[in-house]
Amino acid sequence: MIEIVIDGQKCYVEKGITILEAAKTMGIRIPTKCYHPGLSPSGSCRLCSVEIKEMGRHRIVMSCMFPIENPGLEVITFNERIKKLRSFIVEMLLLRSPDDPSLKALAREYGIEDQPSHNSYTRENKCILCGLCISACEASGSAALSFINRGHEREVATPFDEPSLTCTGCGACAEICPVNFIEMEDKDGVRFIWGKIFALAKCRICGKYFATFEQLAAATGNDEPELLCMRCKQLEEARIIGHGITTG
Amino acid sequence: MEKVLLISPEKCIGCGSCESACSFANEGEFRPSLSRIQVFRFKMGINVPMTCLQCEDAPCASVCKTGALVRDDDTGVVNIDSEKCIGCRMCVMACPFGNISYSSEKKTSIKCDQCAGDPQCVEFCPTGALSYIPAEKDSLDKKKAFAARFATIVEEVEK
Amino acid sequence: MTLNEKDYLNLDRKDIIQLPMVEEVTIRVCCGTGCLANGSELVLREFHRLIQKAEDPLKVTVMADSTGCHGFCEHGPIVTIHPYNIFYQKVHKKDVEEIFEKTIRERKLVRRLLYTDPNTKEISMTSEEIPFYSKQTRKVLSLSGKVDPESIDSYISFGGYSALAKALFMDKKEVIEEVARSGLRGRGGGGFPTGEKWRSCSEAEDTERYVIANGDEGDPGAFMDRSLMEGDPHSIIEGMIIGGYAIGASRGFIYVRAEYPLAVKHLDHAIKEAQARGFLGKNILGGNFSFELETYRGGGAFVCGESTALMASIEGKIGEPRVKYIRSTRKGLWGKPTVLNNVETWANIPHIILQGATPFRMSGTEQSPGTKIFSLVGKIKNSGLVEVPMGIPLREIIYGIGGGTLSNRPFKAVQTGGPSGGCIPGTMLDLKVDFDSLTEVGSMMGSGGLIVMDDRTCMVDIARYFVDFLVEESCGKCTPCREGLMEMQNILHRLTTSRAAKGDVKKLREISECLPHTALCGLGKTAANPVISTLRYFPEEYMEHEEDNFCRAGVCTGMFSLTINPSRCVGCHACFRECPEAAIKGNPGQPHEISNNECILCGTCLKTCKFDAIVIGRRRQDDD
Amino acid sequence: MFGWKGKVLRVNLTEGTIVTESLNTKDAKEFIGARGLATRYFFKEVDPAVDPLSKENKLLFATGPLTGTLATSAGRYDVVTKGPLTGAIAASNSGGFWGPELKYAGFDMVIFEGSSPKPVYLYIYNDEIELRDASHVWGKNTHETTDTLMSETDSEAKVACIGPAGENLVKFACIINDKDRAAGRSGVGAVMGSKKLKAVVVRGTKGIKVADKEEFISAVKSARKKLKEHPVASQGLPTFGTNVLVGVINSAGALPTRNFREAIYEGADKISAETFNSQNLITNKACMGCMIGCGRVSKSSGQYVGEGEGPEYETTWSFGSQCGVDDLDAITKANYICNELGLDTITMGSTIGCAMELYEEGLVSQEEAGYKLSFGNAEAMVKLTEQTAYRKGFGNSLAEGSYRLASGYGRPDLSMSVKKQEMPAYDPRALQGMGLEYATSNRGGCHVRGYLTSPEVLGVPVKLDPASTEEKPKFLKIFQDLTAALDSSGTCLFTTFGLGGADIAAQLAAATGVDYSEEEFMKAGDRIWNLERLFNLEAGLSAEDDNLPPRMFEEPIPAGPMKGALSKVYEMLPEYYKERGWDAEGVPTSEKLKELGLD
Repeated sequence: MIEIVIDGQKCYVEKGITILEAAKTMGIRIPTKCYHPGLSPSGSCRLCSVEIKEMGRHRIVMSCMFPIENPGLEVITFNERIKKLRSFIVEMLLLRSPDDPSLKALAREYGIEDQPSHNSYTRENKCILCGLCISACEASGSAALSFINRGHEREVATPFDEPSLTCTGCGACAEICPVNFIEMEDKDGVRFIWGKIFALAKCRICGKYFATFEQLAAATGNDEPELLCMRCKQLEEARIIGHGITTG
Repeated sequence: MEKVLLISPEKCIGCGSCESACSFANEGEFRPSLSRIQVFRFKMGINVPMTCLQCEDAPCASVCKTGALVRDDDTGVVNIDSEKCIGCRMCVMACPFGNISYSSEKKTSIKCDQCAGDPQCVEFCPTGALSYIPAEKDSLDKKKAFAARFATIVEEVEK
Repeated sequence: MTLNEKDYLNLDRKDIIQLPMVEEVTIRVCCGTGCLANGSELVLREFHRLIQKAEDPLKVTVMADSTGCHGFCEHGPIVTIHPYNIFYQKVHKKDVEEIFEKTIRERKLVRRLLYTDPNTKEISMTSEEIPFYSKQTRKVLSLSGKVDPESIDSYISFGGYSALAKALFMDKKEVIEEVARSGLRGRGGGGFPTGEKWRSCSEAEDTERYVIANGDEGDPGAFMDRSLMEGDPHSIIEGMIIGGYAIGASRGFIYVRAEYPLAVKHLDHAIKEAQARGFLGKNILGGNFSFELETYRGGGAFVCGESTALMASIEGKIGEPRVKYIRSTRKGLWGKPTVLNNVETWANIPHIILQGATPFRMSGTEQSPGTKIFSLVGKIKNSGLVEVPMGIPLREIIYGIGGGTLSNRPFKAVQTGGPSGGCIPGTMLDLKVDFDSLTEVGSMMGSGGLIVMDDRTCMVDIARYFVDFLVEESCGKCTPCREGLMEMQNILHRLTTSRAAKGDVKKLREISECLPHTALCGLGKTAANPVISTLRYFPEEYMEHEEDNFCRAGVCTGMFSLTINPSRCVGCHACFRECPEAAIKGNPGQPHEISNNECILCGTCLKTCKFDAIVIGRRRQDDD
Repeated sequence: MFGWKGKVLRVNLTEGTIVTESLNTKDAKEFIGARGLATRYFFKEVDPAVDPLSKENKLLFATGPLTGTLATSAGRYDVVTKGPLTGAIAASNSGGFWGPELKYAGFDMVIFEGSSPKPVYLYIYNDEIELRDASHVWGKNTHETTDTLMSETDSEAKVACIGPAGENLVKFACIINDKDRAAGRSGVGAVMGSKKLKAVVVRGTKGIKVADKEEFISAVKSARKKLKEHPVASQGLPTFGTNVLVGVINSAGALPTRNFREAIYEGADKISAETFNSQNLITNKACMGCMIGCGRVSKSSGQYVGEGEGPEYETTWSFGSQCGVDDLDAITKANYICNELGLDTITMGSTIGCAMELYEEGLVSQEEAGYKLSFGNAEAMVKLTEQTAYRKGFGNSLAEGSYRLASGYGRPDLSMSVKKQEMPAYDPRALQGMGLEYATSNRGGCHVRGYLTSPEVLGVPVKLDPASTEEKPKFLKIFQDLTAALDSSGTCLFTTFGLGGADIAAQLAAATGVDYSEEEFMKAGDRIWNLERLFNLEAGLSAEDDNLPPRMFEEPIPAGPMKGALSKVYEMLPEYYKERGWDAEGVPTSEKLKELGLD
């Protein structure tokens, strides 16, 4: 354990954890957009900046990535400077996704006016390019997504913009997207996501379409898994047990 | 000390107090749809509460790629760190009993964590259909017997 | 115009010089990229053809070689003839026969192909006589233009690989200490002490270590790394082998910009030759040290020059920067301790090892010892590659070596350090050029680009130019660089096209204040520098663009008015001919006038007029 | 909002429109919810003179703020309308899981207006609500309907529906939810049928928040503890269900037998809870969130073979001693038929009992009835029950209830009803308080509007002499107010065996964040009672209707412990009116209305 100071409070943290993690244990909230505790951080949104003082030097670092290695580190999670930098990032993110409720809430928190005065373009693509979908997809083992193009043309896409061969249609990308940009549509027993069409497995009891065959196979390790939705699987198990009560 | 949450379905009257208590403890509201324990009500007054069996070799934890589901070797509980859940739903499909579900609204899988040692379903169960007792041979046998019911019945059907 | 007496004398002298008889003549044709583009390969082939078909047996042995870049690219293709050391410039295929006949056979000079100083009109026979060369201190570039880049023997003949031999007899720590003592700082722009970097890497505990040469030169107008890689590849290779030995690496990579195929070709060839000679591979020079080196063709993106992106690229991942709070010397390529130095830095190493740290420190300043190669471009008479001691005054580079601004217009500013650098205003001409003083005035050394600007350069437009470049080159990974640069670009485009909104400059300033602290990589952190430094030194130009719709440099179309000063106009009629709208009235020999109704303020006449007769003024209120 | 969901769904069946409204929070605070709040809405919107089966009548399904929470036995909802059987306000209360589900879907109340041109059902899935065609289930019984609608909507949906009885406008048709739970009395099912509304199917996945979580859970825990410690709630009801009363009431000489001609039943042992438990009971079951679990999962055998739930004590009585039947299988079967076809068991059994007396009096012929309709004819009873739902044969006459039936033969005095609704299983001559309760009940003959049996027989909370009139008006008012408030909260009347108003008020206050003291809570009950009374007065009822059948005054109990007893309701009424703050005509005084904020 290392002794450090966060916002004037002494605390002991495990060596190697990030400032963000350390702050969280102290109940200090630092806003993030591209960070997800279950995924390795990319440090790309730049929202979680904090100021640190190490060996007499002040500097700005991204709390989601900065590892606490040395005792005596001082962290300031909020001051005027940090506020200015975070406001800037929020404004920049809003340029992409001006209607996102979570960004709007952050904007209010940081005192940013509704309409950034210099807003000079609006985009069709409301993706804030945080990359969480890509990381999630990679974590899930599919790695069907990546960034394409550079700079402002950057986009998330499947290889060659073609339906991905590895995508299982699990939808984790859509779930994790902080601005609800990724479209996943289930209709008439078919799931449509990233240009790929999946036939959905139909629960043999309730008849609801509940998952893609690809994902079911991946999760169960069985190419011909039982076609039961979670609820009906539980129901079936309960029925078996219930049957046991009367007969036994 | 490891304890087990023992289900005695023959004592269950199907009131669903466990569902209410569970959702209240975990979600802060009365919301059976998000309860980690679900009561199944059958004909002839048969009611079966279903919740996570905290498998030793938990398939949900082994398919979880982000470390959101991890079994605590001390308590024997498969805990979920909702913050780490990325919504891939692999665990939901991997659980052979349907005892873990996914909430789109909360963007996380949800499962029983035995309320960190004070299971509220047990607290509010009026009939003793749910109990939380030290993992001694007796109770472990009962738990196994509960789980084994699947197997025996399936066998019977297959014969 | 009349020539002065000295000119006549020089002219006569050079004309009548009779060169001495020699047994062997070597003709070196510069095949650096600039010269190649101007047809130097045809020149070389023509020499070969003439040598072969020479009917009367020549009294001398003639050889024609290609060399790497001479640096004076403005004047290419360059041909030098040895041992006379004759420096012919702007040589084309059609001139070859004349050179062959006159210089090789008759041992006379071809006067028209010699360099004439545009200021003094002095004619130089050798490169040493040309101020552009004479005022330089060419150390790293000492072999460029002399050595045949495709011949290891040529390199060895100039003393190559003796530094490696020396180093291998030294203790590894000694090598590092020697480099540390030399005070060599990273020539890629960061200026981080090289010895310290090596030391830190050698001390990191791990089983595998790597060295990398960064040859992903991407700054517009910069080509020093290219010249070195193309013109003297062995110097880099030798430096890297020494570095690999010192830190205990067994593998090295030279990351070469995708657009430099010739550099890759020369390097690959040089590596093969070095392997064949036992300078690379197992048990180098019979010792215990083994080292492999390979080139890696860049990802084709500016950002790949950023160290973390470069390493990601070598690892086979997308060449994007990664956030790192742990130094590469501890966790670099594939997570292993890695020394990444710029190719120029590596090329300095053999000199330091061979001559020792103390001689190295003789040039340059205490804090920035040694020399630095700059690429001098822009509105300057002698553009090209120049190597000068650190600490040299800016004035010396621009006026001494560069010969001053084109058309002798007032010097306004110089942009140093490439797109991520900054502008230094004309008032700071006496600034000493080294790492620290450049940083102090808000610019940076960068890789060594120097872009000279005169009063017809709009500083807002310059900022726009660099930001345009950076927007194109931003990888887009982090929000501030991707969105912030785009937003800066939008504002700069508004400012330079009469569409400024109130508060634009303020917003620009705000973004430029936040970007350095929030961007992920070095590119992003410095991306606001062009804006920051121009805002710092030329705020009034920005305000004129925002508030008055006025561009004092006459660059931003439609943001100024043009009139002709009749007392200066000689009636040369040049502007009349060039004006696309026929807005200029007047007869030859008499002062002309610009018709406001027809003038579209394109600025063509400004560029055409040789007499500074066109006056830039503010637009009238009702001009819109 | 806390406790309440704050949303009301308004469905116009004539137009097919569905609108979501905000809950009137002022009314919600004053009338709590369910029975009280729906009555408030109903009275504001509907002319009391309305024809109950016309499209101008409205039908309200309403939950209370505690419905669906962990509060004691909070699984209940009320159906409020004008009853076709009584012409009075009808508020039928039911348990099960339907009420909580409506809350989970996000609504406190659903108001049905107008009438659909064709059979429809309403499907609520959270905020997705639609009226769907119900032609395919029209005519189907409640179990078939429930299964069909669940399979075509959501396997976890809850269904409240009518059976053929409701469709055929049987005056005492009920609404059945969760297959075997009934909003039974006053003919609310007929109103639903008149609107061509076959079912209301609900699936909700939302939650109910409470104002003060810690306070609430501690109030719940303390109330649950009390219930657990009370023998009736923790042992009597779970073990024997309400049937436990067969023996108790018979012993008290208050078990009405053969259309109230007698008050003890010789066959009581054969229909007792003990007998039922040994031959019919499978297990007990609970409504949502209930720790009592009085529900009976049962079976019947022999010629009356069947499976299902129930019967309750009142049903055992109505098909048992009221008809002189001592065959528990027949009684249970008749109960199943009522559940499946959607009939109120009390009115059904009592009407058959009335018909049996008419038969024995020679007023109804065997030909007319289709059976030898003597007391004790179990087979006829079971068959007529089924015929009634379909209005077949004599069933068509029975479908009008005993009052209209008996009146048809010129003998309204043989209908054992108050305000045309049949009195349940407690002889008002034997239990004076219950007599007063029947007479003054706002929905006519009914035992769950002020259950004085509790003190008069069970001694809960105190023992009162059943033969005495003393203190009965005072007790009745308290019981009526408590019941009104409790019904309105969404909790079950049975909790009052162990709990008082304070316990419910504490849970209610913590849940809603409204400062309900016990006093405020009881006052809300008083307010609700008066509101119902005002409706009835405007609907044309008067003090004259605060009455009992003439037999209760004229024919003394012939035998048993209460032999010779007659009802003394007339003696108690003036005091009761006074206790209520009403004038001698039974009309609330303006002072009283002002006190309650009803002016």
